[in-house]
Order: sequence, then structure tokens, then C-alpha cells
Amino acid sequence: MRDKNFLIGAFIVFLIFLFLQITKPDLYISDRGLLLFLILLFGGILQFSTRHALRGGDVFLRTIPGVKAVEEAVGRSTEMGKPVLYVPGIQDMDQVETVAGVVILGHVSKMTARYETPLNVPVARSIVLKAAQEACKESYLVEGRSDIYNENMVHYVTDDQFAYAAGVNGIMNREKPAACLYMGKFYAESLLLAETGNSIGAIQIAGTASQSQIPFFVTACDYTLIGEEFFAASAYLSQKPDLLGIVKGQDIVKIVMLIMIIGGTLLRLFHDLGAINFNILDFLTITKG
Amino acid sequence: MQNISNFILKLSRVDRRWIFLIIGLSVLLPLFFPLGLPIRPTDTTQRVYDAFESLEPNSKVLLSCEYGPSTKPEIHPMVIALLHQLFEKNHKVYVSCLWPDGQFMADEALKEVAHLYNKQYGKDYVILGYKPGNEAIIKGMVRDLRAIFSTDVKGTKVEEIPMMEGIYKFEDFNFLFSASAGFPGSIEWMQYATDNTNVKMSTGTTSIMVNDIMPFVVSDQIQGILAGMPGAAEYEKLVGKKGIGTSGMDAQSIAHLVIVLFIIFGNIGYFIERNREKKY
Amino acid sequence: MLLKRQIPIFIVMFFGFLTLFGWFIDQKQVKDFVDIHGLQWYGIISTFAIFLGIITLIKLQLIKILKKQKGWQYSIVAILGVVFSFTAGFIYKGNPNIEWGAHVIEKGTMFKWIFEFIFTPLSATMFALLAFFVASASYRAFRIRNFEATLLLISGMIIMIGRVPLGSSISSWFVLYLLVFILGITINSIFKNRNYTLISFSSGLIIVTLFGMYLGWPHDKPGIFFLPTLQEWIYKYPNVAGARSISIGIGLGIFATSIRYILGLEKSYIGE
Amino acid sequence: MIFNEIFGAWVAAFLTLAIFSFLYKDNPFYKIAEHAYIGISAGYWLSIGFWTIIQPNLLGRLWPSKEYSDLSPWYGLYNIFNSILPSIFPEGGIDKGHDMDLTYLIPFVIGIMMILSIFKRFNWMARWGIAYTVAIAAGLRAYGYLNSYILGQVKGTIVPLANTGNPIFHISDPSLFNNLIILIGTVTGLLYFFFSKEQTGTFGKITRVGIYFLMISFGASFGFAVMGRISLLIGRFVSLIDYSSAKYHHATIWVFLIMVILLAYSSYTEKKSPSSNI
Repeated sequence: MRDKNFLIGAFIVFLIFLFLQITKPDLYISDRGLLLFLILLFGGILQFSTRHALRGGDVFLRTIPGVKAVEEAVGRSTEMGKPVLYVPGIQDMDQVETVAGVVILGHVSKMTARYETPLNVPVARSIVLKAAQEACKESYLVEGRSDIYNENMVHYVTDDQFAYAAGVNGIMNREKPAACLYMGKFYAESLLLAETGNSIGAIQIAGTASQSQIPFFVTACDYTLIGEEFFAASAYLSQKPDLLGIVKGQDIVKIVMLIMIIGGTLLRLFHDLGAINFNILDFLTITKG
Repeated sequence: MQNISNFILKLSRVDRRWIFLIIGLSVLLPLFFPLGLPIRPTDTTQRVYDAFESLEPNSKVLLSCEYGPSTKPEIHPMVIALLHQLFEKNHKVYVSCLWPDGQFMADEALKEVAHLYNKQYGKDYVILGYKPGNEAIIKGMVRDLRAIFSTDVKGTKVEEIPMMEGIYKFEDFNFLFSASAGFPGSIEWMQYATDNTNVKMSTGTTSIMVNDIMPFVVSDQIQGILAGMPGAAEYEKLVGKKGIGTSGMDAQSIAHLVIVLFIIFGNIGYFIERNREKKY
Repeated sequence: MLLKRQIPIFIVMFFGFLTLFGWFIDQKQVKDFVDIHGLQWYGIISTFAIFLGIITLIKLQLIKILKKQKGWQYSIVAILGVVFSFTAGFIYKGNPNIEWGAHVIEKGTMFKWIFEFIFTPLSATMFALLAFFVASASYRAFRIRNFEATLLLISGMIIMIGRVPLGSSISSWFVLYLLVFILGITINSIFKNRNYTLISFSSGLIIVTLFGMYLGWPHDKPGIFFLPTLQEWIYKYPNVAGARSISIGIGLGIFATSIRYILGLEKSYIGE
Repeated sequence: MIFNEIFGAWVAAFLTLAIFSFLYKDNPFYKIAEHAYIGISAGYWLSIGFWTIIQPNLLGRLWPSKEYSDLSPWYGLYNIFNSILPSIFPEGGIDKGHDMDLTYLIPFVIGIMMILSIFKRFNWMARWGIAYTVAIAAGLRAYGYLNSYILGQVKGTIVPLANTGNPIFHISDPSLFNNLIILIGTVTGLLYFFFSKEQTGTFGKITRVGIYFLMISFGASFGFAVMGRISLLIGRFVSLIDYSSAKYHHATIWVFLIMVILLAYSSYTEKKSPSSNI
């Protein structure tokens, strides 16, 4: 808690909030005050832990097996002399998952550059194409292997969902990659990809926050990064302190929510037993407005 | 024993076109030769039914159609069954659509049901139609419905429609049913309309969306859910009108059974293979 | 540099703050923007982006045709498709009684015909193809690798059978007998001793039978062995608990990332 | 039955069967249907977007018929457009019930820039549009997710543990046991997503419980996903059966027969020349 500027800023914001809550000016929708408070609180926590990490504070993250397996998968491809296939989802860059997928691609391409393993990245959107090309080029440059970088390793297939899936399936059947990585936002085509990958015997690692597609990945892939794990993975691989700090901050917010859940349950228990008069549910309900 | 496991192994490497053929037939045959398996309403379906049964007569129900032809098999039977129930209880039905195709679906369903109960357009039901803008439309309706819908789908001014009297914003409705196949749909209605007002809602969704919405049903943010085609069949049973949902249930049952058997057989093959690999 | 860098960052921060805190401001212009105009602007911009996509699509297909790459004949079909639906959308309505603009949603126009007889069957069939792939994947890909996968597949199978009418036709006693059978197999594979297997299998049979005779073989009791009841329990309680923790996690992830964008901590989407 | 509809049914039956023929193998019928799909869907979404968003909401606000006057230069510009493209710019302004709102020039300009970014020189122009998209998504989503996904779900997890009249155990109705399941499942599930602590020892055991809940939930998703796919297949078969009726001159049956014959013929010729077997 040695971040003076942060504390001063937080105090000022808190005073403004208090002022709004007490005077309730006409301009302010005070019924939504609880949410404003939570936005400020959670935002503040995230901001604080980022600053903490940037100042060199300790940021420990546990290992995630799926993340570790990425390097092994690339290694296996190298041994077998087969390419690595990377699918960054089928959505555009306006989805958080796609951005995370492109960031992870940056790290995977560093490994392939190091091991001189061929990399194949089919994409479904033109904007993703540009971003993914930039990411790969940068990685090969950083690893000093821009001589083996080839712009066509990232290529556009089509915008259409199933046509794209069919195209990727074709690539799998022809090139028989030893490792298939699916990182991004997926819909119904997830099954087609995972089933084909399974049939060619590749190591498959998936990462997505699309709830309804996770089961197909869990059953057909070797490793799956589930929901929040997937977002954390990009921070984990990047090792950038500000991103790691955000993940740490999310953990603190989670603790706050756990306290809310358990404390709330206790408060409700006391309320139901008639010991106290305070109804937590009414407090948490945003009144209509 | 060896022979049996060899046989199973052989089966597990069968060309997948045989699998395709089996699943195709297991859906197609029951459509021609129905078995008439009994349908039993689940709890969440019952809750939707009860929610509508408990409405006062002549309530104003907003029916929002957010589905299109590709998901019609799952959602359309629900809408038809629901319309039977609403018209029977003399509720007024207002249809709005967040998907462009929604209004054809609604139109088709109303044409099929309304005349059975002698209901008239403009007096007992109205199609406000499709407006583009996704969740902006929901937010707009909560603030000022007539700013969003100045006319109905036929171009009649809202002021000239008898049943629109007293409807100025979303809160003037008594209940919302969202027939939803994706974005924008039930979740957006909940986030931007019912979570912020006193109007309650129920929903009917495609199977794939059920699990995304279920937590909100259990926490009472949504009153019950009709889950996919089986949900529609159950609702048809509750309302007492057999439809497409009911007739599809035999095929659905057989196909599910076949898939479960596939999973079991596939895994038996997998185990045999793994055990052999261990031995060598 | 100003145009390429500072202005985009300013746009993100300005509109991000406006739409986030606009929720709490009771002022007509701000409310109008947050409730209506903000998203309509987005709709307009994203529609312009479709033009961009179509130009890319036509360019790619034309290159294929001009270079006579493999399968170039099919690219002609694709371009004809664009031309056909563009014609129906902008040049020829096919029904003079319907105004421009209404022709994309009213019945009786060429556009609607395309929708009904080309677009609908294609998209619906593409979707239905997945049923076949689910079947083949369940045969070849869904493997019980570990305990987690076992849980997943078993709860999936219970939902699949329990939710359809077939499930309510299966008596809970059938399930009980099935469990005894599976128990026998498990004991056999663990101990590899015929006597143990025989004893556990037959005692299981006897217990279930006695229990059934005592209760009078009710079709749907005990509830935990009646698939429709069991699937309902799974999907209303353990499933909701799991789905809820994922929802909270995803909600938190999205909230955190949004804050990151609004504060300008993450700028990778504009090539930084 | 009008010609349009009968012809349409034949087209629909052809396209449906052409897609299904992929199950046998990749073949020209499937490729035709697939490419037609790509092309037509592109034009389809463009038209829908233009006529339901750009024309009414953008142009309808820039030149509403309410404020039309022959004298103003702004509408003079409009009249030029009107003489070129009368279908998009009808005479006397666009009547979509909107007032004039010139702030809509902002998305108009950003949209045009989006298209211009196709040229390499103007590559950067797309950034403005992307920036706006991200801003709107972030600002609006943050509030909605916080309210419904986080606060609403936290509220839902605060279950009653006493004095509710619920029994201690009941399988499908609310009961103390089921409430505890929800509470424990949610808490342990959340703990699984905890990144700053190694999942070992007691903590590891707790998070294992969380994973089991997640897996049961995925299993349920899986079951429902299968259910949905099968329902859609049923729907497809029902329409194919419909198209095979006399009303449509048995379209399905004829198309099916012709396709089978052609496919059989092609695989027969392929067998003769094994070199084409790639």
C-alpha cells in the first residue's frame, strides 16, 4: 500500500461517489448507486494490482496444464517433422476471445520459429488476417528467424462459418499436422474441427470461453483451457507485468465476490431466523428506474 | 473372448458413412412409423405454463420472436402452443421481433392459430414488427415504446390500433415471452428490460442455449424455460394441442438412444485397444 | 501519427467512459446516446464493414478465376450468387406493389423468394449436417480418458435420455438392475476373482428384487434412479452451480477486459 | 400452386440434398451448393443491412421528409441523389419517422473510412471504426455483465438455509440439500478459477470438487447440444418429406434419384481411372 498517487486518486473518487449518494443531484440516477460503487471498486482493484505489478511487485500464477502442453505439442511436431495448425476462432477482432487468440498465436509462433517447425494459420476474417500476420512476423523477428518467416503461413479462407470449417478440415486431412491448437471464439464448427483432428491423431489443445462448445473440446481434445483460464493464458504466456497484474486483480475481485456470497448467505440465514432486520436480497436488488 | 474383442475393435474402425446412415435412418424411420411414446412435462416447462395460467384474464402479453427458419423446428412449435393458451384465456398478444425473420415466423403462427379462436387483428393481437438495432430496441422500448414503434407492421399508426391504448412503454405490459434462438434474445431482454423493471418474463429457447440461460431461471430472473423441441412437445401436452413438437419426439428419442449406444460402444473399443497396447 | 494513433485511442476512451457512466446520468442527450444512438451508430459502421468484406470476397474469387486455380469453376457460382442476391436487393424487386426498403421483409418479392427457397434450406441443412457429425464423433472421439471426462459423458447421456419421452418409459428398476450389472463388471475387472463377482452380482440382484417387491415396483420411484427426475435434478442443481461459476468467471473476465480497453491499457486491436 | 413456389421447392430440395451428399463424399453437387451459399449469403446480409439500417436509420435521419424544403442547399444535394438513385432516395425526403440529426454524419464518415481502408495507403482508416466498436462494446457490456452476470448470479447463490418450509432432502424441488449443492458448487467452481494459488493440498481437493461441478455442467451442455442438432435434422427431414408430396410434383424424390445416378456414374468412372483418386 505504498502507492500514494493511487490512494489519493481512490480517495477523491470515493468522495465524489459519497457526495453523489448524499446530495443525490437531479442528474444522477441514485437507484443504480450500488452498481456504480461496484464498478468503481472493481475498477480500482484492477487498476491497483496493475500498478502493483508494474512497480515490480510479486505476481505468482499457478501453472495451467493446458498452457504448459502448448510447448510440448510444438516440440512433438518438430520431432515428427509435421506442421502445427493454429485456429484463432471464427469471429472478428471485436471479440475479446479473438484478441486473446491472436496474442497466444504470437507466443506459439515464437516457439515454431525457435524449433523451425512449419506453422499454418487459417483465419476467417480479414482484420484477423492482418493482426495475425503482424503477430507472427514480430515473433520471427524477435527470435532472429525472419529468414524462415513466410507471409502465407497466415492465410484467409472465408468469412462463412461452415465453409471455413470445411476448408480447415481439408487442410488437416491433406497436411496431417501433429498439433492442432484452437484458441478463440467458436460456435457449432468446434465439433467438426475437433472430430477431424482426433481422427488424424494430432495432439489437440483448445481454449475458449464459448460455454456451449467447451464440452466438445473437453471430450475430443487432450487439453482444454476453460473460460477464464483462456483469458489468463494469454497473460501467462506474455509475462507482461500489467497483464499479469490484471489477472491477479481478478483474483482479488473473486475473493470479494466469495465474501459477498458467503457473507450474504449468513446474513440471509440470520434474517430468516429473525435475528436481524436487514434483508441482503433487497440491498443487492437494483431498484427499478 | 478374443473373437468378441476383435469384432468390437473392427466395428470401432468402421467407415463413418455407416454411422451416418444409421443416424439418418434412426431419425427418418420414426417420422414414418411413429411409436407414440408418452410425454411428461418437466418442472421448468410447468413453470412457464403456470406463469401464464396465473395471469389475470385480458392481460397484455408481449411476445418477442427472435428466431428464423434455420431454428424453426425447435422454436416454432412453442410459439404455436403458447398462442393457443393465450387466446384461450383471452389475453392480448403483442408481437415484436428483434430478428428480421421473426416477423414471418410470428405471422405464420398467428395465421394458423388466431382464426380458431375468432381473434381479430388490432383488437386481440398485433404485430409491431421488426426494428433493427438489437439491444438498443429493447432499451428504447423500456423508455418510450411509441418512439420505436410508431406504426405496426402493416404501416397503421399505433394511435389508430384499439389494443395499443394505454401502451406507452415496456412496463405497460403484464408479461414477456421471448422465443429466442440466440443474440439478441432472452439474455438481452433480461439484461436491459426485465432486470430493470417490474415486468416478469419467460422464455423458450433452442437446446443449445438452455445451459447459458439456466442459471437465470434458477435465480428467478426468468420464470421457467421451454428447452428445445422436447420443451415444445411438453408444452403442447400441457396446453392439450398436439403439433410438430409431439410428432418429432419419437425420432428424437430413438436418435438419442442411438447416440448413447455409439458412445458406449466407441468407448468399449477404446478400452480394448488401450488394454492391448499395455500388454505389448 | 495523430490520425493513426492518438485519435483512435481518444475515441475508445471518450465513448467508453460515456457509455459506461452514461448509465448513471439522468440527462436527455446522454441518455439518448446510451440507450439509442450509440448502438445505432455501431450498426451503421458494421454495415459499412460488410461492403468491405464483399469486396474482399469478390477479389479473392476473381483472382481464382483469372489464374484458373483448382476449382475455379465453382468461384463463378459464388460470384453469380453475389450478383443474384445483389440484384434482388438493389435492382429488381419482382413485385411493383411493394416499396423499396420494405421489399427485404415483405412477402412476394424476389428477395423473399431467395430467402425462402435458397438461403433457408442451405443454412438449415448446413446446421442439420452437424447431427451426423455428432453421431460419428460420439463413436470415434468422445473418449473416457479420465474421471472428469467420465462425469461429463455420463451427465450428458442422462440428460439425453432423460429429457425425451423414451426416458420416462424406462422404469427406475431397469436402471437399478443395470447398475447392479455394471457393479458386477467393475468388481470383476478390479479383483479378477469369479467368486467375488458372483457373490456381489447375485446379492445385488436379490437386494434390488426384494426392495422392488416391498415397494410394489413403482415406475418412477426411487426418484434418483428414474431418469427424467434424475436429469431434472442434474440440470437444475449441479449443472446450475457449475454454469454459474463459469458465468461469473466470464462476466468478470469481460468486465476486466472492458475496463482495460476503456483505460487504454490494451491497444493491440489497433496494431499497437 | 404458383409456379414460383413449385420451382422454389425444386431448388430447395436440390440444395438440401446437395449439402447432404457431402456425407457420402466431397462432390461437385456439394461444391456448387457451398459456393452458391457463400455468394448469396454475402449479398443477402448486405441488402438486409443496407435496407434496415443504413437507409432508414442513417439516411432517414440526414434527410427526413419532415423538414424537406426545395430551397435549402442540404436538400438540394439530396435532390441530386434522388435523380440518380430514386429507389434509395425517394422524392421529398425519407419518411422513417425520424427527426433530422446531423450527428449521424459521424458514423457516416467513419463507415466510409472503413470501406476506404481496402486501399493499402488508407489501411489505417479502419482503426477509427474498430476503436468505436470496441468502445461501445466495452462500455455497454461492462454494465450489463456486472448487473446480470455478476450481481444477479451472486444474488442467486445466496440461498436460504433456514425457515423456508423447504424439506431437508427432495430430489427435484427446492430443498436444503439442493440449496447446499448450489452454494458449494458455485463456491468451489469459482475457486477453481483462482490463479494465484497452486492447486495442491486441501485447496487442491476443494478445486477438484469445483472441476466435477464444471464437468457435470459441460455434460448437460453436451446433452442439450446433441438434442438441438437432432431436432434441426428432424426439421430438415420434415420439409424434405413435404417437398416430396404431389403438391410439388415429388421434387425430393426426383432430385434424389438423379443425384444418386450421377454420383454412382462418377464413382464408376473414377474406379476405371485410379490416377484421379487423390
